[in-house]
Order: sequence, then C-alpha cells, then structure tokens
Amino acid sequence: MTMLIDIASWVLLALGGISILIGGIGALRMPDLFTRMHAASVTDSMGAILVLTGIMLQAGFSLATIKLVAILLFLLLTSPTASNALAEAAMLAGNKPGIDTTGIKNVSR
Amino acid sequence: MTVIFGIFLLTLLLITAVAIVRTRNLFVAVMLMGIASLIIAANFFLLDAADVALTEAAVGAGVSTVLFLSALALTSERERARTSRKFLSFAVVTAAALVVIYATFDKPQFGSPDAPTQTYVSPWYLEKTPEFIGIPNVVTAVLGSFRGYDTLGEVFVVFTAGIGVLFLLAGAPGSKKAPLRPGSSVGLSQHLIPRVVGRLLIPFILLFGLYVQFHGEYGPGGGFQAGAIVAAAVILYALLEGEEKALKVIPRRVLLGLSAGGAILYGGVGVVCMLLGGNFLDYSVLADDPVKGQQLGIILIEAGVGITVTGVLLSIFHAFAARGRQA
Amino acid sequence: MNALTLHLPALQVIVPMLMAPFVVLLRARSLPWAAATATSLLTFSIALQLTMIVMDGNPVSYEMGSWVAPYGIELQVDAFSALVLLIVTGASSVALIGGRESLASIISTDREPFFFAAWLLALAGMAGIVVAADAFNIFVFMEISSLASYVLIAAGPDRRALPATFKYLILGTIGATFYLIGVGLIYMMTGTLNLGDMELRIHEVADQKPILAAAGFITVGLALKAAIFPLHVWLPNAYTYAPHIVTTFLAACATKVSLYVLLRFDFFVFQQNLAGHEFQFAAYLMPLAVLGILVGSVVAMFESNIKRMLAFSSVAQIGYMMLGASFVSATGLTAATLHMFNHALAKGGLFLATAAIAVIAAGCRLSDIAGLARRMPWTFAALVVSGLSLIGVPGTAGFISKWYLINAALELETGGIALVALILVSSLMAVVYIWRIVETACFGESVETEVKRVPTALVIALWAVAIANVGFGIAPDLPLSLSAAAADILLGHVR
Amino acid sequence: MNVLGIYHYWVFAILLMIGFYAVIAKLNLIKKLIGLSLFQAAVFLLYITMGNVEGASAPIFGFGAETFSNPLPQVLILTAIVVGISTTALGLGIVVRIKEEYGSIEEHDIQEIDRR
Amino acid sequence: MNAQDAILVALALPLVGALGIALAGRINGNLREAVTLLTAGGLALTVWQIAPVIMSGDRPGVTLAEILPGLSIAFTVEPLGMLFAALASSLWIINSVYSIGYMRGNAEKHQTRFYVMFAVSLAATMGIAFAGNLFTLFLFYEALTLATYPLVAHKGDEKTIRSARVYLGLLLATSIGLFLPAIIWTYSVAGTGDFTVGGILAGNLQGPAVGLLLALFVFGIGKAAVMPVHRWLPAAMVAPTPVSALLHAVAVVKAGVFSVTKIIVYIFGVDNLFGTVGSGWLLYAASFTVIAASVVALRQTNLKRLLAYSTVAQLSYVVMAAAILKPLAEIGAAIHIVAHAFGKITLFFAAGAIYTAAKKTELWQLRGIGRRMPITMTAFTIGAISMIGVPPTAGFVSKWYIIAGAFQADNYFAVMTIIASTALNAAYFLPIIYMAWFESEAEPPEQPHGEAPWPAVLALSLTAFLTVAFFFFNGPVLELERQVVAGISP
Repeated sequence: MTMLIDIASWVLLALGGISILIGGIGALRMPDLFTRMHAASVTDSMGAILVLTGIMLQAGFSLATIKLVAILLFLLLTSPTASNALAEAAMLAGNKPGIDTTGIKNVSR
Repeated sequence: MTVIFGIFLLTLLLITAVAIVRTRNLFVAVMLMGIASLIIAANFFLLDAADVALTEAAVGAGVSTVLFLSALALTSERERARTSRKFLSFAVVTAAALVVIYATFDKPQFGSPDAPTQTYVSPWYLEKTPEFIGIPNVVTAVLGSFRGYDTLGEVFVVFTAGIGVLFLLAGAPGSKKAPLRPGSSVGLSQHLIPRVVGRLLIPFILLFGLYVQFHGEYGPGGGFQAGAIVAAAVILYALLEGEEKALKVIPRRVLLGLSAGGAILYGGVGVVCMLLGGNFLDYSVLADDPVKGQQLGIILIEAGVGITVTGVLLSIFHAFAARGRQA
Repeated sequence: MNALTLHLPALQVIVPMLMAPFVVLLRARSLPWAAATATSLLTFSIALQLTMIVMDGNPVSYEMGSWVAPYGIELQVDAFSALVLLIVTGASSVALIGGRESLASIISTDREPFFFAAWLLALAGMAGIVVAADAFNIFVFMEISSLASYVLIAAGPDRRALPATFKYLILGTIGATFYLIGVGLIYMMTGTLNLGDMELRIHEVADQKPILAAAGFITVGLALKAAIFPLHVWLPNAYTYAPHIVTTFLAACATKVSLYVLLRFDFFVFQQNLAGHEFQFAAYLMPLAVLGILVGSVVAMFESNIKRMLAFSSVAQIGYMMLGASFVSATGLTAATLHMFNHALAKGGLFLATAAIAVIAAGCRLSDIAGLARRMPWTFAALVVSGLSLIGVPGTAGFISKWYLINAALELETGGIALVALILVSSLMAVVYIWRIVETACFGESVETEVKRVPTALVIALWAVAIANVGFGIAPDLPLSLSAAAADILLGHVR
Repeated sequence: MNVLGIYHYWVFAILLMIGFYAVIAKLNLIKKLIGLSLFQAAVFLLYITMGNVEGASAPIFGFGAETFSNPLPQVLILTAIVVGISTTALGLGIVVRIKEEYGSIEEHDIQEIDRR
Repeated sequence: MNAQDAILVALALPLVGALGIALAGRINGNLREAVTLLTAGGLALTVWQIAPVIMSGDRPGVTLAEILPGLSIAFTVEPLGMLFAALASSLWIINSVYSIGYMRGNAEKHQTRFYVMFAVSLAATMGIAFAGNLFTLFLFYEALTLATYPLVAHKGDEKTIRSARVYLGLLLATSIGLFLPAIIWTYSVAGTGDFTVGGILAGNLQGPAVGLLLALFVFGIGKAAVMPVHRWLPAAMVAPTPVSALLHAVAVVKAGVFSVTKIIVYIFGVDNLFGTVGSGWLLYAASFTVIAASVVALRQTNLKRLLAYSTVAQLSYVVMAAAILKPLAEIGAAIHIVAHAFGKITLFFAAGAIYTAAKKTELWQLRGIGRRMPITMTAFTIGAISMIGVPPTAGFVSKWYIIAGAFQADNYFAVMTIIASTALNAAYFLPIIYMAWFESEAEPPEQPHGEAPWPAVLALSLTAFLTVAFFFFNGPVLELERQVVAGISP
C-alpha cells in the first residue's frame, strides 16, 4: 500500500516539476508582459497543485497535511489575484497588450 | 542531496546579487532584493536555523521591500550615473576580500560537532533550557531570557529608527523644491478583485501574526516576525483601501503609543524583576515557581517586542506615504 | 552597598533608555527638554556614584538576568569605564543645560519630543557600550548610539546636514559591520562572547590566522567609528552642519567611546595573546596617529568656517590619544585616557562658545564674527580659556595631558625627541588657528546688527566648562587618578 | 562534505565584496543602501554557517531530534537582521529628505549643488 | 603681615585692582585713575615690606598648588627677585602717573581696557619675580605675553594688528618651541625645577649638553631679545608710549633678562657653568647683539625705534655681564637692570611727552625743541647720559661693576665690547641732544606748544631725579646683590 502512495506522489511531483519548468521557459520566451504573465500563472496554478498534493501524499494523515492544505488554499486564492492586480497596474501604467506584434493579421477585426 | 540543493541556492544568490548591483532600474533592483532575501531565508532553513529563516523572510523580504518601494515612490526610479572611482573601489574591495580569504584558511570544519562554538557555550543552553525555562524553542529561550538584555537593546534600536524616521519626515515637509511624484493615497480602490480578496485575507494574516507571536515558545516565531506580519497586514489594508482609512483604523497617536508602549513594557518587566529582588531582566522572581516566572517573563517581553515592531513599521510606512500625498 | 548601589551598572544604562519612550509621549512646549535634562543629570549622578565605588581599583560586575557570565550578559565597570562614563554623561548634561534656546530655535515644537528622545537614546547607547562586557552587546548599543546620533545630526538647520548624515550613516554602518565580522570570527574560534572569557580562551586556540583577521577587522571597524586619521572623512561635515549643541555633545564623547572599545579590545583581548601584537599596535597605529595630528592641525589652520576648523582639530586631538595609546607604556596610556577627559572639556567649551556666537553673529564663518569680542565679552573670555586649554598652555587641563604625553614620548628610546617635536609643533599650529578666531573676534570692526542677548543658561554652562578647564588644570587629581588606574588596568592584562 | 563548507565561506566572501563594492562605487544613494543591506546579509550568512551542525535539526525540542544546531548565532542574527532593517529605514528617510531638499539622489549632483 | 602673606598679597592685589579698575571704568575716568594709583601704591608698599626680611638673609617661600608630584606652583623670594619686584612696582606708580597725562593728552579710546591689562601684566611680572621653580616661571611668563598682547594691539588698526601678530607669534613660538622643551629636559634630568643656590644641574649634565640646554633657555626666553629672537621689540613700538615704557623699561624685557640671569645663577650654578666649554658662546652671542643693535640704532630716524634698538643692546649688556660668570659681573648685571630701567623709562617718557605736545616722532623734527620743552629735554639728556654711562648717572655705576667683573675674569674681549658699545651709544645719543639744544628750529610748528600735560612732566622729571639719585644712594641695592653672589668663588 505505501509503495503505491509513494509511486503516486513521485509521479505527481515529477509532473509538478515539469509544469513549473514549462512556466519558467514560457516566461522567458514570451514577447510582452501579458503573454509572460499568462505563462507564469501556469507555474502558480498547475505546478502548485501538483507539487503540494504530491507532498501531501508523502506526509500522510498528520498536522503537516492540514498545513499543506491551508497553503494550497492560500496559494490558489492569492496568485490569481496577484496576477490580476499586476495586469491592471500594467494597463494603468499604459502599455497596452499589443495584439498584432506577432505579425499574424488580427483575424477578429 | 542537501549538498546539491545548498550549492544551487548559494549560486542563485550570487547571481541575484550581481544582477542587483548591475541593474540600472532601481525598481528591478528592489524586486531582486526581495528574491535575494527569500533565497537567503531558504538557505538559513537548510542550515537548521528555522527562526532566522522566518525572520529573514518576514522582515528581509516583506518589510524592506515595502520600505524601499515607498521610498522609490517618492524619489526617481532610474539610476543615472554609472559608477565613479572604479579603480579605488576595486582596490579596497580586493583588499578586504584578501583579509577574508586569509581568515578562512584554518577555520573549523563546516558543520563539525566538535568545533569550539559547539562545545563551549551552546551545549549549556541546550541542557539548561528545559531545566530553567522549560520551553521547547531554545532560540526563543536564549533570545528572551539568557540574552534578554541584547533583545532589549535591539527593541530600542527599532524604536530609535522609528522616532528617527518620524523626526525626519513628520511635520512640515520643509522647503518644497523638488516636486515629488503623487503617492497612491486613493489606493487601488477602483480595482474590485484585489479589494475583495484582500478583505477576505487580511483577518487571516492578522490571525497568523498572532499565532506566530504566541507560538514563539514552541516553534519558530516570536515578537519580531509577528510584528512584521501584522504590520504587513495593515499595510496591505492601507494599499487596498487607501491610506486615510488605514489611519482611521490605527491613528498616528496610537501608533506612537504602540511603539513607545512596547519598549516601556519590555523595560518595565526588567524593572519589575529588579523591584522583586532579582537582577535586571531576571524573570524567575516574577512568579513563585522560577520556571513559571521565566515563561511569564518571556511571553510578556515577546508581546512588548511585537507591539513595538508593529508600531514602528506602521509609523514609518505612514510617514513615507504622508510625504508622498503632500506633494 | 545598599540595595540601590547593587544595581548601579544596570541603572546607568536603563534610566536614560527607558526615559526615551516616555519623552516621546510628552507634548507640552519645552517639557521634553526638561525631562531630557533631568534624566541626563540623574545619569551623571549615577556615573559619579559608580566612580566613587570603582575609584579604589576593583571593578564592579553585574549579571543581566542573574545568569552567570559566559552564558548570560555581564556588565563590568572599572576605572577606565568610570572615566569615560563621566565624560559622556557630563558632556550631555552641560550641553543640554546650556542648549535650550539654541535648540528651540532650530527644532519645531511638534518634532521636539523625537529629538530629545533621540538624545537620550544616544546617551543610553554610549553608556551601554562603556558598561558592557559582552562583545555582541557592544555592537547592539553601538547601533543604538549611532542611529540616535544620525537623527541628532540630521536635525541641523542647514540642508547640507542631510548628505553629511547620510555619509556618516554609510561609513558608521560599515564600521559596525566590520566590528561584527571581527566578533564573529573570534566567536568562531573561541566559542564565547564575554570579553573576559575571550581573553582567557584565545591563546588556547591553535591556529591564529582567523584571530589576526578578526583583530584587523575590529581595529578597522572601530577606527572608522572613532574617526582615526585616514577614516575620518565623515567627521568634518557631520560636526559642521549639525546643530551647535549636538556638536558640543558629540564632539566631547562620540568618538571617544569607540576609542574606548578599541583600547579595551586591543589591551584586554588581543594584547598578550597574539604574538607580535605590540608591534602591530605601535607600527600601524602610531604613524596613523602622527599623520592624523599633522593633517588635522594643518587643515584646521587654513579653514575659514569655525566649526569645521574645530572638527579638524578634533581629528588631530584623536591622533594625540592614539599616539599616547600606541606607546603601550603606563605613562602613554595615562596620557591617552587623560586626554580623552581634557579634550572633552576643551572642545566642549569651544563648541559651546560657537553656539553662543551663533546666537548673535550671522553665521559660523570667521568673517561673520568680526569684532564680536566687545559685544559679548563673557563668551569671548570663556572661548579664550577653552582655546588655551586646547593648546595645552600651563595652568589649564590640556597642559597636564600634553605633559604626560611628552614624558611618555621621552621614555621611548627611539624617536622620542622627534615625537616631542611633533607634539610641540602641532601645539603651535593649535595656537595659530585658535588665535585666528580670537584676533578676528577682537579687532575686526563689527557691523551693528540688532542686539540679541546670549541666553544666560548658555553663558553659565560655558563658564562652568571654562572654570572646569582651569580647575582640572590646577588640581587634576580626580581625572588623573582615574586615568592612572585605567592605565594600570589596561597594562595589567598585557604583562 | 567539506565542499559545502568551503563553498559557504566563499559565498560569504563574494557577497561581502559585492555589497562593499556597491556601497563604495555606486553614486545613487538608494543603490548604496541596497549594497549596504547585501553587505550585512553576507555577515548573517557567516554567523549561521558557523552555527550549523552536520546532521542536526533546528534547536527546538519535541520534534524527536537529538542533536541540535547552535542556538547562539541564530539569536545574534535575529538581532542583527532587525538592526540592519532599522538602519535601512533611517537611511531611506534621509534619502527622501535629500530628494526634497536637493531634487536629486545622485551623489555627484548633490556635491555640485552644494558647490554652487 | 609676614613675608609669605606679603608674596600672596603682591600677586593678588594687582588682579583685584584690575577688577576694581574695570568696574570703576564704567563709572568715570577719574575714579579709574584713582584706583590704578591706589593699586600701584599698595603693591609698592607690600613689596617694599618684604625687602628688610630678605636683607636679613631669610628666604620666605609659599607653595600655592601641587599640580603633579614634583610639579607645583611655588614662590620663593631671593635677592634678584626682590630687586626686580621692587623696581617694577615702584616704576608702575610713576608709569601710572605718566599714562594719566599721556592718555588724557592724546584722548586715546579703550582706556579702561588699557589700565586693566596694565594691572594684569604687573600681576604676571610679580609672579615671574617671585617664581620658586621653572614651571611657575613659565606659567607667569606665558601670562605676561598674553596680558601684554592687547596693550601692544591697542590702536586696533591694520598696521598695529600685523605687528602685534609678529609680537605674539615670536614670543609664543620661542616660549612653546624652545623654552618649554628646555624646562621639560631640566625636569627629566634634574628631577626638579626649583631654583636652588648653586644650581641643580651640577651633577647630572655634562659636556656639550650643557651648552645646548643653555642655548635652548636663552633663545627660548624671547623676552631677553638676544639677536635672532629680538624682532618682536621694534615691532611692539606701535603701542602707545606708556606701554612701550612699561614693556621696554620695566616689565617685559626685564622679565626676560631677569629669567636668564636667574636660570644661570640658580639652575646652572655660576661655578660649574664657568668651567664648561658650553657657556663660552653666550658671551659672544650677547656681545654680537650689543654691537649689531647699536649699529642699527645709529641708522634709525624714528625716535621710538631708536630707543627700541638701544634697549636690545642694553639688554644684551645684562646677558653679557651674567655670561662673564664672575661675582662682580653678576652684581653689575643686577645693577644694570636697575640703571637701564631708570634711564630708559625717562627716555621713553620724554619721547611720549614730545609726541603728546608736538606730535613729533622723527629725529630731524627735534631741531631746537629744547627751548620749547626745557624740562622734558633736560630729563632726556640725563637719560641719554645714563645710557652712555657718564659719572653722575646710574649707568656709570653698573658699567663700572661690569668692567670690574670682566677684569676679574680677565676677559678682555668683554672689556673691548663694553668700550666699543659705549662709543656707539654716545654716537647715536649725543647728536640728538646737540640738535635739541643748540640748533634753531627749521620752521615754526603750526600751533605754538609748551610742555606736555603736567602729570607727564612730573613723572619724567621724577625718573630723571631717580637716575641721578641712584648714583649716590645705591648702598641697599648693592648689599642685596652681594647676598646673591655670596656663594660664588671670585
């Protein structure tokens, strides 16, 4: 039984790691602010969930698991708000999301 | 395993430090400072220094970033001139580096249990804490009781910084030569989502602050970290709802009262111990059973520390914010 | 030893420190000043009592929180610390008593509580350093006194006070952090923070490299705080643009406290433990002291702003103290410690006089004080007396310490005569720059601005210092016995 | 195991130098303050590296660990961090006042304005 | 009042007087002058009271304060000090009378400060006269320099300030630069600095070191105006005449020479100095100063500068006499202090009177002034004759003893110098007397003028009478000086 839990947590942790990696690469390659933010939020949401559930499996039923759940909830609540606030501030500061910077004609004219 | 993790963290730290020094945009530098503090905090945790990691995270990453940003809001964000007297600084820096390297030659093995530091004073602390003070967290025991006088001094350092900033920035803003940039006194009021989420989160942050305050004896925590967290909560409220409303919640006079009150509480506990016959800051006289007395003493002084740190950090934030608004 | 005197070492620090939060809460017109002066006088009386107890040479120690020494923090007061305590508390009391009007004119009423709280914290910080016997505790109180003095200096009316304070803050923090690195290295090698304990355990340490590096760091850090010659760049601006009364207080004791810590570390902790440490002391610090004396005096001669001139003369006088200490002999150390006392008197008197002059004259430049002697004869006379004491004319306090310094130099077999010549030449330079003030004040034709009166409290304080200058010149037994005992204590640890 | 130890001390030395260089060479007053806090952060690292015992856990009883790392440097660093932040706060206060009085926070601008 | 109290009173009285003058000055001029005269009279009385005690051979002493072990402010009165104190206090009375006339005549401003500083300088002079050890001597020596500075810089215009700066700079530089190290060297070598009969350096200093220490002392005491350090004396001529009279006849210069003599007699000891090679140079330095100063005096046109250079020459007379190291020469030195004082103060009073009455300062203006100011010019003539050393005046007595001393030491070089300098004195004084009496006035002065105000005339005739009287009644002074040299082998 413990073998099964361990394997599951390893898988979850690996997936979480990969998604964070993707988020990091995305944040680097994306041209402007808003696309970067989109990529970064991948790490926040997907990565966090996977990693934290993986650790929860490791910890089993104990005080640590409850704390991990609290952290997960807190993260899920705050990271979207943070990116929202960041986007609004960027809009306020004036750099508009440049739709046609990628050279593709803007289809929804 | 931890070796690789440690080396990774330290290298990341060095890269961030170089980035901080090289970048021209001060805003980026401050952000990188926050990241550097977090990396150092993680490193401290790796080196089994839980309390210090929490403090570094709360004070280093949290409060100093807020302070730097509020100062940046009032001054220019870009650093114009490159660097001056390059050669002199390189010479001085390399000289200091050589002395440091010279000092590292025959230093005791990293982490070896029989290094002088581990064999002389600290084992006494580790044995005597359960016997004299009876609380699990040895760091809080040493901080509060064995070296309580240091912490008293340190509370007064925070208090001095507080009255210093108030002295500099309170009152008339002096000759108004430089038009300062308009501060965000109105807050992000038109941003609905942050305000809603904020209003939801702030009570929990305050609760967590109190938890850290009184959890100090049993796990990593204590007055400083709690003060920083509570201050962060109120600052978040000020950012979301606007500075006037935050001032209405805790007016300036109360803040001053808090800063002074915490320091007086801490000192007062010490004086009471003197009156009850022990030396200054000897808590064992506070209750009939010395161990109970020590615990009572530590709780009181940690409360004093928390109050002062909250009061000072908030007054500093309001001093900076008020300065912006008068522009 | 009734109940109270048992707690004296602790009271010496916590009385001013705990009064500061109360002073911050006072709102009335000049109530903060009154509270600060009362506390300062109370601290001075505690210092006097401590001196009486410690006079016969055996030190008084006090465990904080009654934890035994290396584990808890211990305070220790001996003759040397009693002397420096007298200087610190005395300077603060005299400056406060004399300074009411001059401070009230600079600081608005709503900022007054903060200023006087910062003043008390500076006083508490310095008393804390002098009384502490624990290396890290010295660092904490050094930070308190430094932060408080940054606030005091930034209160200066002239806007140039701010960059001066900023430079002092940066250099002061670097100095304190160097000191912290030094203490860290010693702690790494010996495992203890208590000074006495450190001294015992250092020579058991097999490899001396980190200890030597620690000695280097501590000496450089404290030299930066004590404005010893090449590291004194922050001192002239800070003292010139700070309010006059603050300069009187800081000039009399701020740098001396760091010098006190440097001497305690070098003579208690490092002295006989490190091979060749005498050489390090005499070889590196003596040339710096000599250079400091020469450069300080020469620049002071050609300076036109009085306060900057006196600031550079302070750099020279600190050079004298370092010179005395670097002889590593009984008379040399007596001369150094005695000169701390006498310089505080002389320089305090001179800066109080500048404060009085600033009330009437337009500014502090030499041209502003032309012909002032006739309009303020009493202040002018006190300025002359303090000036003579600074020069070291016989019959004044300055002469006694110069006399011991010259005798100490004569005891040196090599280069003694050259040092005596240096001391005399720099005294002559002191004559030149003091006389420039006196001459312009005496013979310039004064432009008749409206007659403002020098506040009587300031004149009384000024004259008290002037009389003390002459008094301790004629009957120097109090400071002399203290500094002689201090020299024995310091040297006691060497042999 | 020694690699990590040596590396820790080397990082302390390099971080110290970066901070020290920033304080001396940079002209912007805020960059100087940032350099100063880096300089102090390095010293904190030195103290905590000293206090670490290999294979021990944080000095808190009740979590089943038997060897503990040294509590004393941690207490010292707790104090030093707060001292560092207080100095930075005061420094920032002064920088804001300098900006108001001089209109610039570049060291050479201030000196030039003073000379005028 | 026994001798010890007399010493303390002699020190305190002028200071109290100075305070009294300062207060009286606020009320009105006459009260201030009255208080000055009262103080001067009181001081003379106290000092003269000590004279019989000293004559009987007793040496009263009192220690004021013990600053450091072996370093104290102590006073002991011995014949040399007694003579100098008596001279200074009595001449102060006459000088005060004279300055009342002079100040009134020229309507000088800041008169209160003038009289206050006068009293303080006299207190310092008393301190020097009665000093019991080198430290106290140095203390009051410095006090005298500082007290006389405002007097020299009295006028307050640019020229006076510059020369006052030279005056102060040179005196302070020599005292701190040379005199203080000499004292420290003596203290460290001899262990004490007290003036003891027969000298304290007898055993513990040999060979060239003695000469070097002597050089440090002689050139350190700038007030003795030996050649290279004499420049402050002519520079101080910018001061009003009563100050020049006080400085260059009574207090400052005499203090310098008195200290040199006292150090030679009581620190080095005449006998052991005589033998050493180190002391020879002093005689040649002094002689060189005498000759050079007299030659320079020849070329002067301004009356006061001429008198200044003549003072430099006469001072070196005393130093030379002391350097002959023979009892008769020592007596000659002491007497010359007195003779020169009377003669030179008369000359300065006369110069002041001429300036007050006729506003004349240059020599060629004095043609035919004898007829207009007969009394002043007769006094001037008596003074000049005394300087040259013609019999009925005091100058002759001292020169006689100095030459006798030189013969006693069969030091013919000294004899030659004295004769040459006498000739030179005659060369620059006689033409003035001839011009004043026997030539007619070139052009009549704008407004006809008689004598100077009566107090000035009274004072200068008094000193002229003293110069002559000293020739006949020098008994007690001689007796006093014999006691000084009692111990010295001929």
